[in-house]
Amino acid sequence: MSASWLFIILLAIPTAGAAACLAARTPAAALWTVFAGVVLHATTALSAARRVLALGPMASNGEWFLLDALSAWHLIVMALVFVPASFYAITYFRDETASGALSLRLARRFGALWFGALGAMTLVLISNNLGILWVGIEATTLLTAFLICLHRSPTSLEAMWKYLIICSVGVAFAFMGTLFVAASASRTLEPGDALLWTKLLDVAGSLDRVMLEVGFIFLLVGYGTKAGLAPMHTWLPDAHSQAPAPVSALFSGFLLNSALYCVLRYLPILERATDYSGWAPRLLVVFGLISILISAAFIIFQHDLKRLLAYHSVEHIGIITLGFGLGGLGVFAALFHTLNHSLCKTLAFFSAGRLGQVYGTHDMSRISGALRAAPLWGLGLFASLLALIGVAPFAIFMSEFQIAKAAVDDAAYVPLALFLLGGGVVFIGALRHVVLMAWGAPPDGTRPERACSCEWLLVWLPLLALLGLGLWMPHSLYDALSQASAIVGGHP
Amino acid sequence: MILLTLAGVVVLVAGAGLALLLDRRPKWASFAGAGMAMLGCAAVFAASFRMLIGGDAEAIRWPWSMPLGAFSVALDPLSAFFLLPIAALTGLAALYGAEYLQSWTGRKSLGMAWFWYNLLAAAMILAVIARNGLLFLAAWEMMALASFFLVAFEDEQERVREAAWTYFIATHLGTAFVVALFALLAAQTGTLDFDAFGPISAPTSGLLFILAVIGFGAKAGFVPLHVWLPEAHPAAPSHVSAVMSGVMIKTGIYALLRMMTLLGEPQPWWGWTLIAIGLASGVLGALFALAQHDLKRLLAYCSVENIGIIALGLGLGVLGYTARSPLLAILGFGGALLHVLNHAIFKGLLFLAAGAVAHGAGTREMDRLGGLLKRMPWTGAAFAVGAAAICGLPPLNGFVSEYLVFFGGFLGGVSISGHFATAGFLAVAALALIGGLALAAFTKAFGIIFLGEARTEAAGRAHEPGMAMRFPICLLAGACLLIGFFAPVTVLLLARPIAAILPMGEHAVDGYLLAMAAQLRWFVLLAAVLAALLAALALLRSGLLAGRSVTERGTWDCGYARPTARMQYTASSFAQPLVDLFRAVLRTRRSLDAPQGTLPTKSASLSTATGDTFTHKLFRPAFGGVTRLMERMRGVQHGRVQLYVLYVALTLVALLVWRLGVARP
Amino acid sequence: MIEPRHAAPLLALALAPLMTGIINRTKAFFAGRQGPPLLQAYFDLWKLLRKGAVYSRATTWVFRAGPMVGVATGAAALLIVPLGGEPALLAFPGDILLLAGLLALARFFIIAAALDTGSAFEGMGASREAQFSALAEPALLLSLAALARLTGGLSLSDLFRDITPAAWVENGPALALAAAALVIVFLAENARIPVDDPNTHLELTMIHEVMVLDHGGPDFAYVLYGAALKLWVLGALVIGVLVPWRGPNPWANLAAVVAGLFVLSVAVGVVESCMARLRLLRVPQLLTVAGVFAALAIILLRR
Amino acid sequence: MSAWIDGVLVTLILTNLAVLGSSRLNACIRIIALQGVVLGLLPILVGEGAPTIRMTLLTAATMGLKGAVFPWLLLRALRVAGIRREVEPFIGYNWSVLAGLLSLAASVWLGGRLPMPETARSSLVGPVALFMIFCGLFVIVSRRKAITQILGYIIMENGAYAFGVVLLEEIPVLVELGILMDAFVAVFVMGVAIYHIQREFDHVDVDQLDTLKG
Repeated sequence: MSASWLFIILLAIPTAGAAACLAARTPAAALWTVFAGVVLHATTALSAARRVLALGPMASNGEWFLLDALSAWHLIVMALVFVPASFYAITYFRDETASGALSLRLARRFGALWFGALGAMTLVLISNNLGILWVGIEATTLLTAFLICLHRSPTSLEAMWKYLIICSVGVAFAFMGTLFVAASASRTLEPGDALLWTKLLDVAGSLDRVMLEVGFIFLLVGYGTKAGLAPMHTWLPDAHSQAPAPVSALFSGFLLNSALYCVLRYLPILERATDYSGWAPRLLVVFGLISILISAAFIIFQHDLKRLLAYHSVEHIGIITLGFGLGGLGVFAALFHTLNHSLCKTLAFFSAGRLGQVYGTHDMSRISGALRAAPLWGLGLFASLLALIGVAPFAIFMSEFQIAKAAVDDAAYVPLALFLLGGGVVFIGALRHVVLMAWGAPPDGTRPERACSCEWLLVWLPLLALLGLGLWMPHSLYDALSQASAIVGGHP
Repeated sequence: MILLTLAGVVVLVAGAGLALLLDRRPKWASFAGAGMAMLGCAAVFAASFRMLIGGDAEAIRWPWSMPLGAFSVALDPLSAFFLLPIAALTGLAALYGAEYLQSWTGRKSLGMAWFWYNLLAAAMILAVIARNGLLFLAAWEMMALASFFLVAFEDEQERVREAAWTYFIATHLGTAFVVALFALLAAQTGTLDFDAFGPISAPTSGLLFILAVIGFGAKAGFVPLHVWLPEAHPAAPSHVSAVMSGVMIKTGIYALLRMMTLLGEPQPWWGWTLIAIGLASGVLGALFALAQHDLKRLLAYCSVENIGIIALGLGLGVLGYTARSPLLAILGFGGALLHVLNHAIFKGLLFLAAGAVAHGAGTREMDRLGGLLKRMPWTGAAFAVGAAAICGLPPLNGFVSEYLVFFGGFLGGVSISGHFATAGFLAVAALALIGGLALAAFTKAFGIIFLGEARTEAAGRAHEPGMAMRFPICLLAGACLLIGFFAPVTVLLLARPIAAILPMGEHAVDGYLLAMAAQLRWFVLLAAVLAALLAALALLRSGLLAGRSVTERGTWDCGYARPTARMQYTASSFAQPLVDLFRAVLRTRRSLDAPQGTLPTKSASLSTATGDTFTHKLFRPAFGGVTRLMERMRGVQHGRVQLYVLYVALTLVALLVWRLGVARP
Repeated sequence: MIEPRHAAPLLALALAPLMTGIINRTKAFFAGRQGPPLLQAYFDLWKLLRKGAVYSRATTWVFRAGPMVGVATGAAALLIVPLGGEPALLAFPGDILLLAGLLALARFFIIAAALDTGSAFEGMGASREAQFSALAEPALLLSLAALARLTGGLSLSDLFRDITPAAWVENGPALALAAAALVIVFLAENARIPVDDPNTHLELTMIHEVMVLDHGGPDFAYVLYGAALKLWVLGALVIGVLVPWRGPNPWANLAAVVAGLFVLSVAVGVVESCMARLRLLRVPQLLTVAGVFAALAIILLRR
Repeated sequence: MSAWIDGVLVTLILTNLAVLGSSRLNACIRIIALQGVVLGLLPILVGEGAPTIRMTLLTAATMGLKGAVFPWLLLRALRVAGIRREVEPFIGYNWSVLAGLLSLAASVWLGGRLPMPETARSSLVGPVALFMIFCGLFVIVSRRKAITQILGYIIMENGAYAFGVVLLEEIPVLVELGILMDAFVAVFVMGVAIYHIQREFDHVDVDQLDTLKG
């Protein structure tokens, strides 16, 4: 299979899937179509990623599309988020389809938009053209906006509007930044090539530095808005808390990462152009730390479960950004952390969603005794939150330790101290919430939860994966991470 | 030997898994969990004992596919010395727990409890034998996680949830410092293997020492990082409290010692830091212990006190080392090490006995107990032995280790000049005060709980626990006596661990310890004299009383017609004079409901409670300040989308102005 | 050949109760009474040993063990405490700490025995005993540490051997301070005025006497004898400092110390006749003063 | 040609100031439509020599979308949702214009420090693009209604577009069309969202959408 065909298939599956969803006869059929399509897409993506990691990057004719280790790694993470989330959507919406709350129209819309998001994110990951990259990100914003208010309510509309406006503004900045980067190459590259990442990277040394740096500022603020970096994160808790749980899981699990991926693409160009002066990484460190600290403040006082998880996303995106900014081992750790966080956060949102159904609320003061009321999902929430706040031996602890190590390697003691401080505050706040939710006795009149056997897989597979990765890193994974981090590092 | 130790760890982990699998059948889960725990601990005990009496240090290094990680473990005398109490107490407590947890059958998941218990045991052992920073951290955190869940065993009680929360926060914040410590070490040496850590130059090594003291001190319970101890230990089931208080906190001491051996040349101020910590922990721990009404809280504070004694020993050892006085160094480190072992024994004993009391009488409130010695003769006698031992009374084991530290202080004060002498005298004064206060605290605990008459009906109906609970208690009491009487032999066991800490040959250390053993032989002699005198006096007394009238009456009580059990001195009244004397530190709260009128109709009451001053005056305000700051920050997310966009815009403009306006190349 | 160090413990066992007698005679003299005979303490012991016993139903073996431990520890302490410059029967480095340990052991059991009766009075006495001894212990050890620092001795016998008139000349102030601390500890530990009043049994202000209210018969005899031994042991420490007579003849030295102990008893009697007992709240301050004296002695010796 | 380009850029500045100063939504929409038409001229002006097919295509697409479709969509939304015609700013019109002038000064200062590539047809384009972005942001931040936020977004988008067209000679037409398409979808989606908001809340005052906080 040639590279071009592969890219076409990767984009065609979501398109076809969306069309199939729109034609579905029952809500359940739409949901199953989603699942089938996503599995198909994931298989393709994973096999492509394997090939890339084994044999090196693939590019389409004209180099508009490119699949290298970095995008392959993100493809893997994306597959690991989309497949369980699609399956979870079936179980999550089961009651609603039964009661008719999820009408056929809504189910079709959900399926089509879900596929749309999949397609747009795939587009982001495989494009070598920075313009297309931008188009993909803008498309994710527009496609996912209506997923937030699948069930129309005043609050979900509010969240959707905020998401739409803030992210559109951000993405407009990113567009401006893309143009600046292209302009910085106007002296060295053919105009037609000025947006091709591979070409830009090749001539990075001769790019106009000021234009490039100004462009990066626009890009960082722009894509950072979408990625949920503080102080541009304000849309994030609203959107995450109002969206249906599968959508929240998707947002937190990969939407943010796909935006951060865009920033990553520019990082090696910047580093090469500035003689590895660390100018761009330093900005990343600053934004990472601000995100960690601000989210910590909001985690302590949170009273809504899904908003709590949303702020955790801000925190972890901050940690990942910090890792990228620190360079060296930090990049490796940040990429590892991306996987860990996505696995963990999807599980957390799955559990939060189902617990929300059990308790009829996401207000944490009214959730207690989750381990008794809904053993499976209580366990899922408890374990995933513990993992999220960095309890060993879950993999997040390992990646965070590596980031701390990277900070010391970089002699970045102030960031290290702030990182540990923020982590400590988050730990205190989140542990309090989870202890109060998981233990104790459930309030009277709580509907006991019926977990089907397949749901066990949804909880246990990510947990075991996190546990396993915390104790043992397979060689292939190490290899993939090394390849991907070499690309971000930008050293030729 | 290392393979045997690892086999023990594997057995423990397997026991954990088995207990979880058998969760549906509580009996089997208990059997498998406790049985495997004992088996695993027995293996580790055998390995470490063999090591201490003369095995060769062994190491294994397997690759571990984790950046910077290696599965590197080793059993050297220092590790073995810490493994000894860990294995012994954990195994015995498992036996005890098998019976203790029975009453929760059906209400609680025993499989879960044993799962975490075995994991805790495995993690402690692994932490002590780990020779790679990452492996150590993993084991260290596993230990915290397992004990966190064990503390929360009775999670339906709010107090227990609070305690578990506090505990996990304290230990995790400690871990943050440990993470920083290892990250720095790795940056200095490029690896996380302990063997590869070279000597580190002065300013950095000082920073690392501080990080280690804070990070590991939080686990060990150094004042003021001890605040989790009095919360967590009472909340946990008693066999878990015994393990946590007896050995788990010692892993903090172990890690601190291990780090000190890796950091290179110690500085005198390290010793002073440890002495200051020891002073504060010892005296405050004893004082707070005295003021408690809850037996397990008292014991928890007492652990702080004993950790203080250990820290004093370590401090004297470091000072001895820097003053080039090998004897002082050996006395300091040796005393600290031996106290680690001894404290594990008697604190384990006391916590297990406290569990038996709670089990038999239904409460740990001292003022609701009394007269238990008549109903629980075995437990009571063992408790008396443990109490005497923990006060450092001859001829029990506590005296031996405290003696070494004490004598070190004396020696430092008498024969070394300069600030070392001051440290020695400080240690002497502190140990004397600690001893006096501990005596007050434990005569109170023993006297109020086991002596006199039952203060409540429940206490009057108390009963001895079954064999599985009684046996470990009595065995530990026996160990207290045994170590005391065989002190000259016991101190020789210290030679190899001390040689692992100090850069001296084993033979040199042995020489000094033989001298100490000779001194201790006098103690044994005197102890024998004491025993003989007691026997003679007892014989004399029974001979005198034979054939004379020996009658039993009510307590005379200065002629009161109808004394009742409630008129006895209570725990709080017993402690009142000392508590009042130190009220500036203790800040005991009284709530008095005074009798009204000449002929009071309503019953009056007075209650006192001593919280932790550090919790109330240091951590609460500090966290409160941070909290208020953060609360103010929350105003940022006010819901107005225009202003949200403004944040984005301002960020952009600020960066643009910075880049184009200020930082123009 | 019998040496003084062999005879000293036996002498102490025989003469210890005499000290109480001397104190009481002195007090009677000052009160203008004839007072009990000097040997009254022996008569009391003899009488008590021949009696039966009444025990409280609340008590256990702990109650019976208390007095025995008191006598046994006292007797054991005699083996390591030197009389004057003469070495004790057993002398080894660190016996200072063992002495403190033995005193603590006795205290533990006496307090426990008091609590065993369940009587509020005995509980009160026990509570006070625990408080005051906790404060007296640092003072005792610090003053001994000061003496050790002065003489360089690590055992009691070495230490007291070197307290000579020359040492007094050289380090008078330090020795005086240490001796003062020891005197205060001696008074406090033996329940003498100004800390405790041994003459009353039923006042709420009592410490020692109230702890033994329920003891009778041989047990009470043990209590009294144990107290006498303790008086002797601590008195020997005080006299060891205050009477630095180190002549060539060991028997003469021994005689000097015994004489010193009797003089000390007289002095105690004098103090008890001229002073009132301190208020209970003042006692901790007195003991703290003792500790401060000892610490000052150490500071003077550090230089 | 450079003078023409400068003329267009100045027109863009003036239209922005007009938006800031106008009190009627309809007027604002029309001004922005005018801005779109002027913007559409840029590709032709930038290209040297005879207009290529690509240029014509882009011009047509830009003018069609920004000059006709967007205004039509917005005006329709205004009508269907029954939105009142006043702009309802937080900051008064005069102050807004003043702020616009200040941000113009700031953009000139910042833009002047940008090293423009030789290919740029006008040195004014940097400052103008920045100014339009700031202006768009100002409209979003300082106006109450959801629909004005769309207007602000369009202004920003126009600024970026102008920048791209003038600065970069040749971006693949597919990419440009994709970008235009995205802008169109964005405006469309926002329009739909406004419709739903109006139906749910009976107003489109985003200032009152502040239930979600903390």
